[in-house]
Amino acid sequence: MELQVADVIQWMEKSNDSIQANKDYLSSLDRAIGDGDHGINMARGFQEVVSKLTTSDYQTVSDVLKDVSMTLLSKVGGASGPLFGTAFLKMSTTVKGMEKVDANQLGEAFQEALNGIKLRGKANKGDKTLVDVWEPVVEFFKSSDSIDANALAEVAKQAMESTKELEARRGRAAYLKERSIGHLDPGSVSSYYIFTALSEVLQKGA
Amino acid sequence: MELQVADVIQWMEKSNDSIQANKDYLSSLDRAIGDGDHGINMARGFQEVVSKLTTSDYQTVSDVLKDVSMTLLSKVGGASGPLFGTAFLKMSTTVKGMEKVDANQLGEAFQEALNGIKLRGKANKGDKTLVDVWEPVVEFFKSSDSIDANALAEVAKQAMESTKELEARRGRAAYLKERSIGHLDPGSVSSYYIFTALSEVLQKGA
Amino acid sequence: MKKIINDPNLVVQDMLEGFVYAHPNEVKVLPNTTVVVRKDAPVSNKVGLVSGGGSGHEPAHAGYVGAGMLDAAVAGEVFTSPTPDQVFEAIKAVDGGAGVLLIIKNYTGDVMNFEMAAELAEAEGINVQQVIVNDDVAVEDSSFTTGRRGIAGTVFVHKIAGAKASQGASLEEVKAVAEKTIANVRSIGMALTPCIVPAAGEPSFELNENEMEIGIGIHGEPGIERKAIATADEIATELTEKILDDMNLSSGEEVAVMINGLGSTPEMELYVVNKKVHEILKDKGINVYDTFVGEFMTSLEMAGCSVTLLKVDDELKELLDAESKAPAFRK
Amino acid sequence: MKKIINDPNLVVQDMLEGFVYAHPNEVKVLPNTTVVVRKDAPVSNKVGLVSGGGSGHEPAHAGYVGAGMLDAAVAGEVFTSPTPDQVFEAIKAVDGGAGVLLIIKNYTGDVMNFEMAAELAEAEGINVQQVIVNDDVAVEDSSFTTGRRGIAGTVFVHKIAGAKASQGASLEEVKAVAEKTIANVRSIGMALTPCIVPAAGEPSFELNENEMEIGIGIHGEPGIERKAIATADEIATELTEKILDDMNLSSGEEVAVMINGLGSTPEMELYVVNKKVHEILKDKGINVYDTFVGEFMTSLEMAGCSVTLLKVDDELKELLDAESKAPAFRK
Ligand SMILES: Nc1ncnc2c1ncn2[C@@H]1O[C@H](COP(=O)(O)OP(=O)(O)O)[C@@H](O)[C@H]1O
Ligand SMILES: Nc1ncnc2c1ncn2[C@@H]1O[C@H](COP(=O)(O)OP(=O)(O)O)[C@@H](O)[C@H]1O
Ligand SMILES: [Mg+2]
Ligand SMILES: [Mg+2]
Ligand SMILES: [Mg+2]
Ligand SMILES: [Mg+2]
Repeated sequence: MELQVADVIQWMEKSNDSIQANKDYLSSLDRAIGDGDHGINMARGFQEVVSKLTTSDYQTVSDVLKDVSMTLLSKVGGASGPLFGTAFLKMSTTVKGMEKVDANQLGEAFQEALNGIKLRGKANKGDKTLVDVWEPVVEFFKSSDSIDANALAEVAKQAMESTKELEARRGRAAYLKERSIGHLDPGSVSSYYIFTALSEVLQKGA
Repeated sequence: MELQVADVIQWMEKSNDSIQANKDYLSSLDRAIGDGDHGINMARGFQEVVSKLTTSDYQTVSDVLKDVSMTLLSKVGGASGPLFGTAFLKMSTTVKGMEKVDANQLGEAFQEALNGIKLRGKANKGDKTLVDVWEPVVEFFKSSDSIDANALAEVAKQAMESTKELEARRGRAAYLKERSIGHLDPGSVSSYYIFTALSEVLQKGA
Repeated sequence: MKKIINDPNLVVQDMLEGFVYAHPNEVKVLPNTTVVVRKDAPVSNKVGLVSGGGSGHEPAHAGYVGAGMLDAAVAGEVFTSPTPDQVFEAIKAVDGGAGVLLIIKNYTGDVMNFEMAAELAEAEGINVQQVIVNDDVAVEDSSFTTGRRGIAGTVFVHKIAGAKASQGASLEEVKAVAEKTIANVRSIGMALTPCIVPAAGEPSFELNENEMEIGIGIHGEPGIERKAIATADEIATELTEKILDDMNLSSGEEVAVMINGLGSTPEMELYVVNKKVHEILKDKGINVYDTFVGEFMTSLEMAGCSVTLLKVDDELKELLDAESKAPAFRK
Repeated sequence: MKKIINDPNLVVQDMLEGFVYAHPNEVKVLPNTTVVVRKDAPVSNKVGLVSGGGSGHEPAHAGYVGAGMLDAAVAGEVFTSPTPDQVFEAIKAVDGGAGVLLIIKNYTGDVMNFEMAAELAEAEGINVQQVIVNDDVAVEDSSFTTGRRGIAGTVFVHKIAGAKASQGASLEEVKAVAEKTIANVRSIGMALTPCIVPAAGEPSFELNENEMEIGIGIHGEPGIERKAIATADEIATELTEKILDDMNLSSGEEVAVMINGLGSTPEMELYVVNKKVHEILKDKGINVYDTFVGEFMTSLEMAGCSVTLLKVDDELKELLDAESKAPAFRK
């Protein structure tokens, strides 16, 4: 596999499509164990990301990722803004100057993104946060040199679904303690949309 | 007919019984075209009147009426407090020193009460206020020397019912203008209870 | 009915006790009354100012008791005018020898109860005058009826008369400036929801999810017109136009603006309304001297707001700016 | 959803414009931002104080901008932490050379966004320090989780740190007194109704007519315990006891009390709660130095209240009493 500038832009467009389509669903998940704004936040941010990307010219994947990061940082707010913003910033730095990235490089970028998320949010796997989706995805990338797009989507899906049974220890849901069990983590669901979008782009490219 | 101290006390007790029983009804009438407190106000006041009368000793009808007045003035509040308070104060002054009153004297007392109400509230007949009950009652007393208890109740009832079709020009209901038509005037209904109670006392005495 | 109360019949008493606990250096309650007075009342040779009315309009009226505003506020039962004996106690407590001015909102009950108290006070030789605030343009101004109501504009009357009295003005002077304020102040309100009197336990009226009521009073009475809910800009425009229609304000003149929340409208929304009101005034060349946004004269937990405009000249501006130590109106 | 707004997506912008219209001599909005700053910012050689958070908590945070309190407040979308770029603009605007203190409420989003802004500012050579307010005893204080939330007690931190900064104290001194305040302030809230985020249009949770929620946050999140609605005295007792359990206050010590309305609870009810809180404290021999009753840190139109106790010593008392010109906290 290989991702070029256009692919990354397409990835973000597809991510945005899912997020817009599921905006109310994401907010309703957040209403159950948070403050109900996750869909609003993500939809606002990704809409801006797509506007930005489709009206700019890019030579490198890293520049695309940098604009994604900056836009998310300045438009999303809440907990998810700095987390997704940091993730894409770290990815951008990891692939700095590259016009295209392969599976290994993308895997490394995801690893750095995950490190950034964990540093920023102080969450670990099992805390019922988007770390619970990003960490399995990073491990999946590490496990093989060639990435199967369907398998990626499946890994993200299972990881997302696994958050349902967890008790939250970070973020707003943590205030609910055991009452948080039985609900999906909203940030994990939006992360799942992002990885599903990636899988679709990879599938097409394959 | 003749009213003695005990009769007047009984009159107030019977008035109170009707008002307590119809407290919510009076408030609901006031909710429709006023601020919904008429039942609460009258119930609070007449409860106190009865407590006061049943724990005091009286030689004269005028002293009973004076305590009724003072209690209503200090316990009812709103528009009805000063109006009923003034009414009973004027009655007390009119029959000053008397141990019993006959139909004529009572009629004169009611006439003075009505004058007091009109002076205090600046309302005239037809303004959809308690004047619309007190004025017909006064006229009924003037019309004959011997009072028929049933006829008194009937006069008060018709007068009370006549307020339904009127447009309010005084009191809170006046803000509603033509929207006040079709609703009974709360103060007229409580006045009606007071005259019905009197009619019952007269009936027994007869 | 969801309320944080104890016995609904004791809510006024509980509130007043809690009020004095909160402001023990500024106010006291006269024993066995519902009268809140300045702690240092009577202030000798200062005109005493007494206002009040039913409870449920907090911070009105007790919140306006303090140096620079009222000397006493008389609290009635919820939405029920206080009785003459209570008002009389207030008058006696604040008379420092220069007479007492009663600031009455134009409701039949308030007017009658305060007038009877004034008669009692005069009988005891106290010099009492009164002014009647009737700022609500929703109601027709007619002597054949009860006339206009007094609503949030009353707070400006408290402030301005209070400042005048603090300067040592005579009863006639204080009354004159209060009447000037009344002549120059206009308000109108609107509501999205009714409110519930604790002792009644039922909403004062019903409004559908898509309805609002224009020209609402502050006692949960229905307004003068029910219509489909509109945007903040449309609401602000309607209220402001209704006031301006009645006011004869010309370009270049100055006003003070009050955007008053009726109880449960978030401050956020009041500021959204304030934006449009300012834009309208700017468009018309009317200058805003000062703006007050918040809850000043509420109607329990009613959702909605009122807009008040006070046309100011140099005298009113100076008195509006003067120091006030009242808990709910610090200047 | 019944609200007096225009486009729900523009409500924060509309509000901020309305806010500046109301307080044009005290504050301004930095162009193209949602940052409200003191009109005279930066004040040279004074430590700059920046706070903020999601909108919907009005008068927090913009209402606390003014001489004696905050230098800037950063407004996010409703209930959503503001972004780092906005906070960074605020920091730059208020840095008068003596450094900047960020007063952050302990929410993951607020902490992360403010921290990123601090990193940006430090990269530009601005000396930035931060304190994190976590007064809500409803939430367990644990480093394994997000920890306690910051709620109404934050206003005391604004006031006290603001007064210290006004005295010309250094960044370290201002930070130290802010941390002392945080160490001595505890709060807890309860709600009778949920609230509705304008852009969402749906209530954050459902409560039956006979239910209340204890330990509620200020973002419409459910609380820690749902139970049958109780009397004001019972509610006040439960909240106060929960705070005292966590505070180790002994007889003879002094506190400041804040009874904070969450949005649609009438002031009447807040004073009823205040009465009981004072009675409990009196019973325990704890002296009340000052009391604040009103809306300080709201949650849109949520019905409910929070109780805050701040243990005060001579230093905190002096700073609490110091002058403040912030529109929502005049002293
Ligand atoms: N400390 C954290 N580390 C990692 N992810 C977190 C953390 N806190 C919250 N999140 C993620 O953020 C999501 C909530 O985002 P959002 O609702 O947009 O922000 P907020 O919680 O500020 O309202 C959660 O579902 C969770 O996945
Ligand atoms: N000016 C007036 N003259 C005579 N009666 C009046 C006047 N104003 C009001 N009323 C009477 O008072 C009644 C309302 O009393 P109540 O509800 O107790 O007081 P309020 O109107 O102050 O709430 C009305 O139904 C009417 O009969
Ligand atoms: Mg959220
Ligand atoms: Mg009434
Ligand atoms: Mg009434
Ligand atoms: Mg949020």
